[in-house]
Amino acid sequence: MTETLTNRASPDAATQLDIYRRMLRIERNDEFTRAQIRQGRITAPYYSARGQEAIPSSISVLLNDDDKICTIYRGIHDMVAKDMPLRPLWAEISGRVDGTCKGKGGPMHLTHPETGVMVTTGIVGSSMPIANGFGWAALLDGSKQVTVAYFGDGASNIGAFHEALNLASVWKLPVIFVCQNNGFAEHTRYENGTSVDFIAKRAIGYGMPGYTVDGNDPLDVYAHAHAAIERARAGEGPTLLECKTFRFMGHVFGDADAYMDPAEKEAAKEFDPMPRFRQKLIDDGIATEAQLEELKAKIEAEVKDAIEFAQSCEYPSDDELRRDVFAEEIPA
Amino acid sequence: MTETLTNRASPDAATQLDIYRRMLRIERNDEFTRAQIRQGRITAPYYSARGQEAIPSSISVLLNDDDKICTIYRGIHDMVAKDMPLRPLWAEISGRVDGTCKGKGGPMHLTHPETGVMVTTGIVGSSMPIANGFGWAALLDGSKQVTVAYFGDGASNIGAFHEALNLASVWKLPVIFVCQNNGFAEHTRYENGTSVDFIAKRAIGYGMPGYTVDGNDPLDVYAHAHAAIERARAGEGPTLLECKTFRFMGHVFGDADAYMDPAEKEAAKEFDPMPRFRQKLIDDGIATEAQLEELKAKIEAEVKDAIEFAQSCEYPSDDELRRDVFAEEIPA
Amino acid sequence: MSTDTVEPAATTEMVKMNGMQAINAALMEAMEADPKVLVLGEDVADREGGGVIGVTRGLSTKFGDLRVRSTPIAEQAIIGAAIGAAMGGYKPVAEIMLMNFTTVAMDMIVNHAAKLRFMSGGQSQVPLVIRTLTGAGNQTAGQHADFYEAWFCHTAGIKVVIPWTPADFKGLYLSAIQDPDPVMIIESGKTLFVPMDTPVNQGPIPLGKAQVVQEGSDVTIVSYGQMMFTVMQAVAELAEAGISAEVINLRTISPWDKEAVLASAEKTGRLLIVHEAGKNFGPGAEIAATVQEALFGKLKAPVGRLGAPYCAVPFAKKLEDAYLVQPPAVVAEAKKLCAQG
Amino acid sequence: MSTDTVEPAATTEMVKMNGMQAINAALMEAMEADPKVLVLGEDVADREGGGVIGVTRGLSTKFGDLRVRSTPIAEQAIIGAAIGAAMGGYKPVAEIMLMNFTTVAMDMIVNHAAKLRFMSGGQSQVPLVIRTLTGAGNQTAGQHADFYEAWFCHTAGIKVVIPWTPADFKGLYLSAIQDPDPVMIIESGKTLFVPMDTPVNQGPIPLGKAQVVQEGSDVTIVSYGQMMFTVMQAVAELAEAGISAEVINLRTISPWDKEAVLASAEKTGRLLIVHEAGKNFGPGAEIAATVQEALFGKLKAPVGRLGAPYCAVPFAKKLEDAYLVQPPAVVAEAKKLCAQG
Ligand SMILES: Cc1ncc(C[n+]2csc(CCOP(=O)(O)OP(=O)(O)O)c2C)c(N)n1
Ligand SMILES: Cc1ncc(C[n+]2csc(CCOP(=O)(O)OP(=O)(O)O)c2C)c(N)n1
Ligand SMILES: [Mg+2]
Ligand SMILES: [Mg+2]
Repeated sequence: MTETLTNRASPDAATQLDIYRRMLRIERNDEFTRAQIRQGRITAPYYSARGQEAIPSSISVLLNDDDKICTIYRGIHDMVAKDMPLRPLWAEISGRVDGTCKGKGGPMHLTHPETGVMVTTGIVGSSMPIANGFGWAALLDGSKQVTVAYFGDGASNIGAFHEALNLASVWKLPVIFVCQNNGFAEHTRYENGTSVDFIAKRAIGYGMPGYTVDGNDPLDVYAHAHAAIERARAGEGPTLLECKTFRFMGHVFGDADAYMDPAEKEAAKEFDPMPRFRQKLIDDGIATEAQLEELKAKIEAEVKDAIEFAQSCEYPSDDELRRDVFAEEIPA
Repeated sequence: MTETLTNRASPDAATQLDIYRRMLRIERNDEFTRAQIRQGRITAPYYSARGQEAIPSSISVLLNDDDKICTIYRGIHDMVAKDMPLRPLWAEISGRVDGTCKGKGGPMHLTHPETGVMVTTGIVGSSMPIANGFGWAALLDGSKQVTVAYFGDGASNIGAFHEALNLASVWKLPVIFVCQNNGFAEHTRYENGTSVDFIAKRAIGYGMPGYTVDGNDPLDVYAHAHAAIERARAGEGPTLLECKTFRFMGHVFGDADAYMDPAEKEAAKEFDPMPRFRQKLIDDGIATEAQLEELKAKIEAEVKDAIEFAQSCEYPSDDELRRDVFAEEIPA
Repeated sequence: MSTDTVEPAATTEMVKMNGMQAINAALMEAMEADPKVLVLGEDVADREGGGVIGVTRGLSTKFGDLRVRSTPIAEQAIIGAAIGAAMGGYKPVAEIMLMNFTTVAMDMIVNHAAKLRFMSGGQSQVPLVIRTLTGAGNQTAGQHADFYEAWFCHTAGIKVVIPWTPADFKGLYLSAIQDPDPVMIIESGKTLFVPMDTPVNQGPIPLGKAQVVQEGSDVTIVSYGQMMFTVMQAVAELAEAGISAEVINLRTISPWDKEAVLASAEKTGRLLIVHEAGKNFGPGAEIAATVQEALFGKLKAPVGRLGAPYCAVPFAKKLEDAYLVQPPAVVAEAKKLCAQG
Repeated sequence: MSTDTVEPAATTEMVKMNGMQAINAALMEAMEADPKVLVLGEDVADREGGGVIGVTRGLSTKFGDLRVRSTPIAEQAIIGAAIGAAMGGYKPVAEIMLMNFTTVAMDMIVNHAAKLRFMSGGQSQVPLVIRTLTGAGNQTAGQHADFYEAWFCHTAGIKVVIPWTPADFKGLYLSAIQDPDPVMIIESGKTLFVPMDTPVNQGPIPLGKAQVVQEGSDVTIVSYGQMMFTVMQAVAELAEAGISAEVINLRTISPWDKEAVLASAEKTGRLLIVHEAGKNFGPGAEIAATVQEALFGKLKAPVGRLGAPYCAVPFAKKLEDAYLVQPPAVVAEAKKLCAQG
């Protein structure tokens, strides 16, 4: 296997609860999104991250608002974990002018700089080279900011991954490369596209630490993210975290998973981080059932409010096609 | 360091002599090329491989005519080692219509399919993805052909390297990836562009064998190339060979090496494969001084003949701009 | 709907199929007839569902996993492998899932596939087909819907084909696969999904030849791909307004059928080019520039062009609709031209 | 040689310098004035000689290795880092050593740098300059000399600049670095090496504005980059033949100065566009298409275009000379136009 972490940080009770809050916010938001699409209330390509909630949640509790993330089409969970407000998010995926991108970007290109959501890309692998630039800017600023680049297992086979990790290592950039390894790249199983048993092993080729992490276990993700973020803030350079997980809803909304053995999905359910972590919090006395129900209700209210808000917003005017191409508006 | 080979094949006396013959043919050809450029007799960008002779020579003795190579701008040594005839080579770099590419390709794009010289690219990293295609064709043909992809140390940092090695491993292609690590990428020292101490370590990330080899020692190159070629012919897949060497003439003809400590070049001379291997052959009784002088004379005659031939050839007619764009000539 | 004046239909027996089915049929036929034909790309094999939308379904089952290979997500590796295999005697059909992803394979396409024959003085040939899909209309936004055919038309050594009907797909694929040079076939949005009457035994359709879909006398409209649907709608409206449009389905964008376009423009005296790609420095510019020169003094109106505005493809449906050339814009532009001369 | 009618020279004191020196001076000045300006690319720092031909020499010594960074050979990583730094508040000047190598960074340039402002609804800005060099004339053959400006002109969201004189370089660089949007500056062959009189204190030259280099009455010739040398030679010959050419140095290819070109073409009644890029689907097509429309019926001759033939750049000197547009071709085309109308 890959490297083993020696000094494991553990989240305290409050932090665990905060992790769970973020996970639940992701999970509830995802549920409502799929429902809205199913009901035809929003029309948008949607890449559910159901099953991957623990990863960005356990990382984001370690990040400040001005720490940055660069994510991908399957990235709304990363944004929600970073506490991006839901109103501009929903307005955006509803194609409204009050969306965070005025309805121009949509779900695959959401950004929200105030909470550090800098880039969402639809091109496999492209979150990583850009994350390096934020890392370089942090060095120039003399800040302690870190940048997290999220990407999938399939993305670890594309050129941009390689170029970005090599540069980050040579330049000792404060970037954490987080591979959310859900075992599939669209319809292709991990081993049919990837030549190494653990993606984290590729870190050896870049002279950086690489860890294979249980992405369904918030404590394991937290411990490794903690080490990586500390290292980055200390100016020691990047880390590659491979977080193993599963995507329960197929590649894209509407995907029937025909390429997947149904037994495999069944088996994965046992490791679904949502019920497991909930139970753990209760078992460890960190929260009561009632408290968690209350949290859920609060989150659902937030999501519903965001949906209603979005529906109350205007559509962008056609003039928007001439705006934001350049700083200066393109003449009609 | 990187992996160690257990079963080391050794070249017999005749093979060692053949390796030296190829090395000397490269070295003499290079000397004459630089002289011709210096004298203004040919005008062409020229990337001397002086110092790297042992690598392709020790590999090529293990290859058949129908085994293929894909090489780079610094690749004439690879072609000469593959026994590409010198007349069409010189006619090409002299811009004549009898050149192997009718004068259209020049030194950076020489090809000669009869001897397996399939692609010469001027784009760093691009020899590798194309080599895979020849490997795939060999599998489809059911032949035992192998393809060697040559590239530099700097090229191991570009995306194409990564994509090609991963695909070759997943597809178990009969391709040998040979990195001629001369310590520099243009003016950049190895360690300032590359994040790992040995490029061969990157093979770990592709689940393939990777060896760091003394590229100035024909026997070491031979042993590792032998293992890699056997493996490829047996259908077991690709190998990454990192052959450490030095380029004595700078990046491109005219390069003054200002970025290099002169002491470094001086020190490298001790490992110059040309005098060392010559002495070894004599010391081991494989050849006499006189025999080697005779070989040299024969090779020089061949080079001179090629130069004269080239100078006797016609320049291409302007119509050539309309030919070979497509199979069908472009109408005037 | 169509009076094909370029080549006779291969048969009169018709069947309803869509573009996806036509491509699948062409690949099946080509692979069966020629063992050198290969298919590669992300998810193309049946283990992966025969393509994300199923275009290559059944091929790997029929022809084996060595001839039909799913790949890692690595477009440089995909095109590189296709180039090598093509030079090694095969005829690979390589899929780049969406046209925006050609951006990561541009070196392989432009510096290698398109140039190797020339740079080698004819020693190498690269009989490669690159399939790719694109087109706005599904709210996939800025990085999944661009038409970049102009880039490849500007690149010497690669042919560029954009089919419209299922018959186009079948016939142009058959020709492209047997062409000795690289051909990029751009599958344009809904052309894959709209069922149309198609000759059962549709044979090869020659590359480089346009199809006169409908003859007319007032204005020539040249288009291709899914924009042909838009144009056909507009033309019906124009007919009601008493304007007779000659419609040309260009099929091959490079090398384009100058003869057919010039003949028609000279006849009608007016030309309008409609494409989904950006108007600015777009493919229509070359056609307009060529026609204004060849027919100087013979046109009744300047050559008109319609294409996408100068911005990325927007997400919001409302903006996407505004971004795309719609039938009323074609009607208005055609009327404007017809008001002149 | 030049009567600049667009902007007054910043000073009358002149100095002989070449393009490389002018770029170096611009970078020095910009980095001194604005601590946010950065430089990155292969071999750009002084440890590596300040660039393979020395354009960035002295910068890292003066401004430190954190602001001026040599990179691995990894163009996606170079442009990616530049994009991130630009979004992070900096103004990076990223070098892609030669234009053919932009092919490996197209995703970063096209899908990201050019689109992030739009896709983010204006939240992001990417004030990035991409420097790249190209041009035939040194027998670097098929993969080292292409002009692909047409690709980037067709891509919404990035400006494209091709300077001619050292003054152009200085002034256009100063503007590009302070521009809030991505700008690609293409350094064209010998424009880097030919010393020319240059105002000592050359200030910014606005992007998007052409320069009328010489007024004339018979024909307008629009060009840019090293082709301007070719055009100036041709124009001298034309003058001897009694033909008065108005010469426009376009400077910015996208967005190009329509006003200046239309005004001149309307005045002379004839327009010839000369560029080194391929003629087919090349940048001249857009200019020709626009002008034929705007000046329909007002031109004395069709808009002429000269560009490279449809093939890769050949190696042999003889073929390279035949490949490039030479002064006699410009003279002949201009005369042909002037014989009309
Ligand atoms: C360069 C590029 N090639 C292909 C695609 C099409 N595509 C979109 S998502 C995807 C699979 C990515 O898999 P992975 O990286 O594992 O991420 P996941 O979707 O599983 O989160 C592919 C091939 C793309 N977006 N970009
Ligand atoms: C994609 C690309 N980027 C940059 C260059 C410019 N370039 C030519 S050779 C070279 C250095 C390559 O170094 P290395 O791979 O070590 O090979 P070597 O020249 O030492 O044999 C560079 C940067 C190029 N040809 N292609
Ligand atoms: Mg995945
Ligand atoms: Mg090297």
